[in-house]
Amino acid sequence: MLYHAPMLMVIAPLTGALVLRISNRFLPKQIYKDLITFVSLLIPVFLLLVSLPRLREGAMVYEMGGWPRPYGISLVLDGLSSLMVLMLGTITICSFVYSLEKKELIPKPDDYYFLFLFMTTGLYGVFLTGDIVNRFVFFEITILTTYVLITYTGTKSSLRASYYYLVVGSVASVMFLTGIGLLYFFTGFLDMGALSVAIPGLSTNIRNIIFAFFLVAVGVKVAIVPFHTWLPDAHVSAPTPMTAVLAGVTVKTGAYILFKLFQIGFDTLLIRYLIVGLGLITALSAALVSMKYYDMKKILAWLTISHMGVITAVAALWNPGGVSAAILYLINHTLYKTLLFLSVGALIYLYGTADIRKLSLKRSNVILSIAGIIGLLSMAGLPPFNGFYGRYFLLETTRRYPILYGSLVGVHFLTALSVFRIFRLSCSESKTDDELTESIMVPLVVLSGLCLVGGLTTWAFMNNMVNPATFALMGGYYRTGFTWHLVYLNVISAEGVILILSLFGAYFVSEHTVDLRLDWSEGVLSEVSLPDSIRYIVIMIALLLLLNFL
Amino acid sequence: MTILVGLYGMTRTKNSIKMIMCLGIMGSGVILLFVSVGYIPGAGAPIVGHSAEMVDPLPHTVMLTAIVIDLATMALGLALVYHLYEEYGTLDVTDYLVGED
Amino acid sequence: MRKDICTFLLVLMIAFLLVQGLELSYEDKEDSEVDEYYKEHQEKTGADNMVEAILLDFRAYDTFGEVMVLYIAIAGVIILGKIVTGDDQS
Amino acid sequence: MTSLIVKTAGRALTPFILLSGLYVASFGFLSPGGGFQGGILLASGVILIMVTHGSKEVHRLAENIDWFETFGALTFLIVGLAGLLLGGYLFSNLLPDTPLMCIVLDIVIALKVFVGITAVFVYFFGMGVKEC
Repeated sequence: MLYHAPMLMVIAPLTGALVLRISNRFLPKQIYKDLITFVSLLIPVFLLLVSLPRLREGAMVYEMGGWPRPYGISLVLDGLSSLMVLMLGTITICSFVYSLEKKELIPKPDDYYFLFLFMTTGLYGVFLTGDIVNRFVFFEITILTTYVLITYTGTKSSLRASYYYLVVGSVASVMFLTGIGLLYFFTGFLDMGALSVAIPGLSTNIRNIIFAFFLVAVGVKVAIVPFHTWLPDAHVSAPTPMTAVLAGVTVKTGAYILFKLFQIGFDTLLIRYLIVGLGLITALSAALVSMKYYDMKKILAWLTISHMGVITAVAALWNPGGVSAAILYLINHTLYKTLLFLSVGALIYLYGTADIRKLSLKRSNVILSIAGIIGLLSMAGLPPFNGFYGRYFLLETTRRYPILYGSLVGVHFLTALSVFRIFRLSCSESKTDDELTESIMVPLVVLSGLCLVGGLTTWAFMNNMVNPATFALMGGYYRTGFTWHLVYLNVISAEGVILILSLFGAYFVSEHTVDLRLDWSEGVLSEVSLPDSIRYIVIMIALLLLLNFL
Repeated sequence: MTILVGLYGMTRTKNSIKMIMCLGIMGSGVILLFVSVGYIPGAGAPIVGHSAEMVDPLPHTVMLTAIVIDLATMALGLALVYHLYEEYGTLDVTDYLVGED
Repeated sequence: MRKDICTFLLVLMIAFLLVQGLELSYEDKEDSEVDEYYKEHQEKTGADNMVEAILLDFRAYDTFGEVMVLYIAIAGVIILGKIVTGDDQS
Repeated sequence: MTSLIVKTAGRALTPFILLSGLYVASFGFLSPGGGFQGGILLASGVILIMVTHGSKEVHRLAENIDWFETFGALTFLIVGLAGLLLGGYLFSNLLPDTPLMCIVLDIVIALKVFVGITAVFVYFFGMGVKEC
């Protein structure tokens, strides 16, 4: 029975969605629909927890239809995908519980659940499958549902955001398919396992050229700089529970696919340095752009871009240290960013606006303000919270690369500055009589608890989850046997001191300026028109090909 | 190359329906690519008993998937364009930026 | 206008570099290993049309995903209409 | 808007289009064709009737279209799950060495595509009518 676990993880939400769709006929009550959705979201997490002991012995491979591995389609549950699935399960359940409060989902909540379950299916499919075409198909399920879910607020700008995402995302899909086609031409395989054997046999030249297409596909999903144009709009105009999933998981699928592409052999020097460079540009510029806005959702969206840039840049070093640090930071980022987006949603629920000058974190609901402050401090990287440990390991592994090291500290500083800016500005006197319902509080409490516990138990997390994931990707570890004192003493090591000092520096700077507002890059980075963002794609392909040719 | 034509068309046009059309052109490009990937000189259709040597059927399968996904994306895109037109009253994508609400 | 010309030149350059770099040739093209396997086991599926055999048997899961994509798109178009018009009937 | 010629031609052609659609769908395992193509052909037959004869009748049909669609998707899933129960794997072939599985799946896909494409067309058609 355990053998079927990976398949059931994909099928369970899907069945739930289909049943939900026809449930109008025989189960008209809302409570049943909620129950169906909740159960079908819970099943995959339960299955994962059950199969965790089995996973210690090695990856679980499920062969669809009984056709053996390189020929049929297979589902693979290894260290990395189990970590991703755990993260996905947590976030989707939190988001779902939040969306039980239906004020924001004005038209038709059951349609929302239906699409949400389908999106979850697609994400599980992307994380679990071991076949590149299948990964494409499931990604397509994910983004097609996302296009519709973004418009759920029904505003003009949400339609526009959805259209932007549709055009850019479809170009990315076409590029992904082109890459697959070329890959099949040169290797004759579609299975990831067989590809990882076949691709290193190709010449560097061909690998670079094929990656030019994958770069666009993955870049749009991770939102590294020339391809990030869809992200802020989509994050801002989507309904809150959807934004949480978008920032928490959907963006991470891009990073996951990038890791997988590195793993199957697209790890030539040119590709890796290009991605390190793009990631660094992304990290710094997006953090700077985030200072420009007063809309809290927009600030968070730009910081998401920035942090994804950090993750891709460090992972592209492609040594076990960088990869494990990137994975740890990926998970941390998911937790605190979801928490933050949900608390912003709750603030919008209370005050009706996301403008940081008009809302107050301090005078709102107690639980909400604690959750929001934990999320913000975690993002700023204060030691007991999980954001710090991810940053620490990122810094520690990049000691040998001074430029990378410096930029990481810079990003840390800018993020902290953004956070303190939010603190300073959000102290208005506005009050509200609205009360938050339990369905909003519960995910906030759970996620802020996870942020704190995740920080405090980083050593166990590194040992039990991140190391197997790194092993599944690289076939080696960065360092084994993390113990609690090793991790807690990080605070007084060189990197820890640098991080905390820059935190205090940011606090100092924000205390002594009235309102830090940088207004730049209009039309280049932010507010890019659609033809221009396609132009960026053309330029990037041309750049990679040209670099390869030289 | 058809893919590139579509890509260029997308940078060139400002009309949102034309953009979706360019997506369609890019999709056709991918279909052509997959058909050519499966091609083997002198081989016939991939049906048993039809010809001695047959072309590679796997890319054809993937191509079918690509067609369907293209169709799905275009349907959704056109629906979006319709609603955008209803809301903004224009098909020009550069105008969509102006109307912040 | 200048942007358009630059983009056009870039696209031309991409095309040139792709043709140069990939050197696609069908001279020594053989059946891939996967394909050989499919041809050997085609009997089991009972379908003479190889494309169909792969579509519905070897890679049925893919086709399943594909059907779901179509389903989602159609449901999406209908739901989109409901969202935008704020229509809550039916 | 529609002349007699168009109406008659539509009436005369539709049965053949539908028939060829069914043929393509059900004999996909032997000859070029398959579920998707057959479904598109079927849909084009219905759309032809809609265009030539107005779409009131089809509109009434379209009200339950969600249900049909979900039914198609569920059937596909059930065939897969039956494979799981009887053959031990999801989507394993129930009846090896016979094309029955292919035929069933083909027809399910054809129906689903048919319903889906018709639904989208009806939907867009309806939007256009509203506008006028």
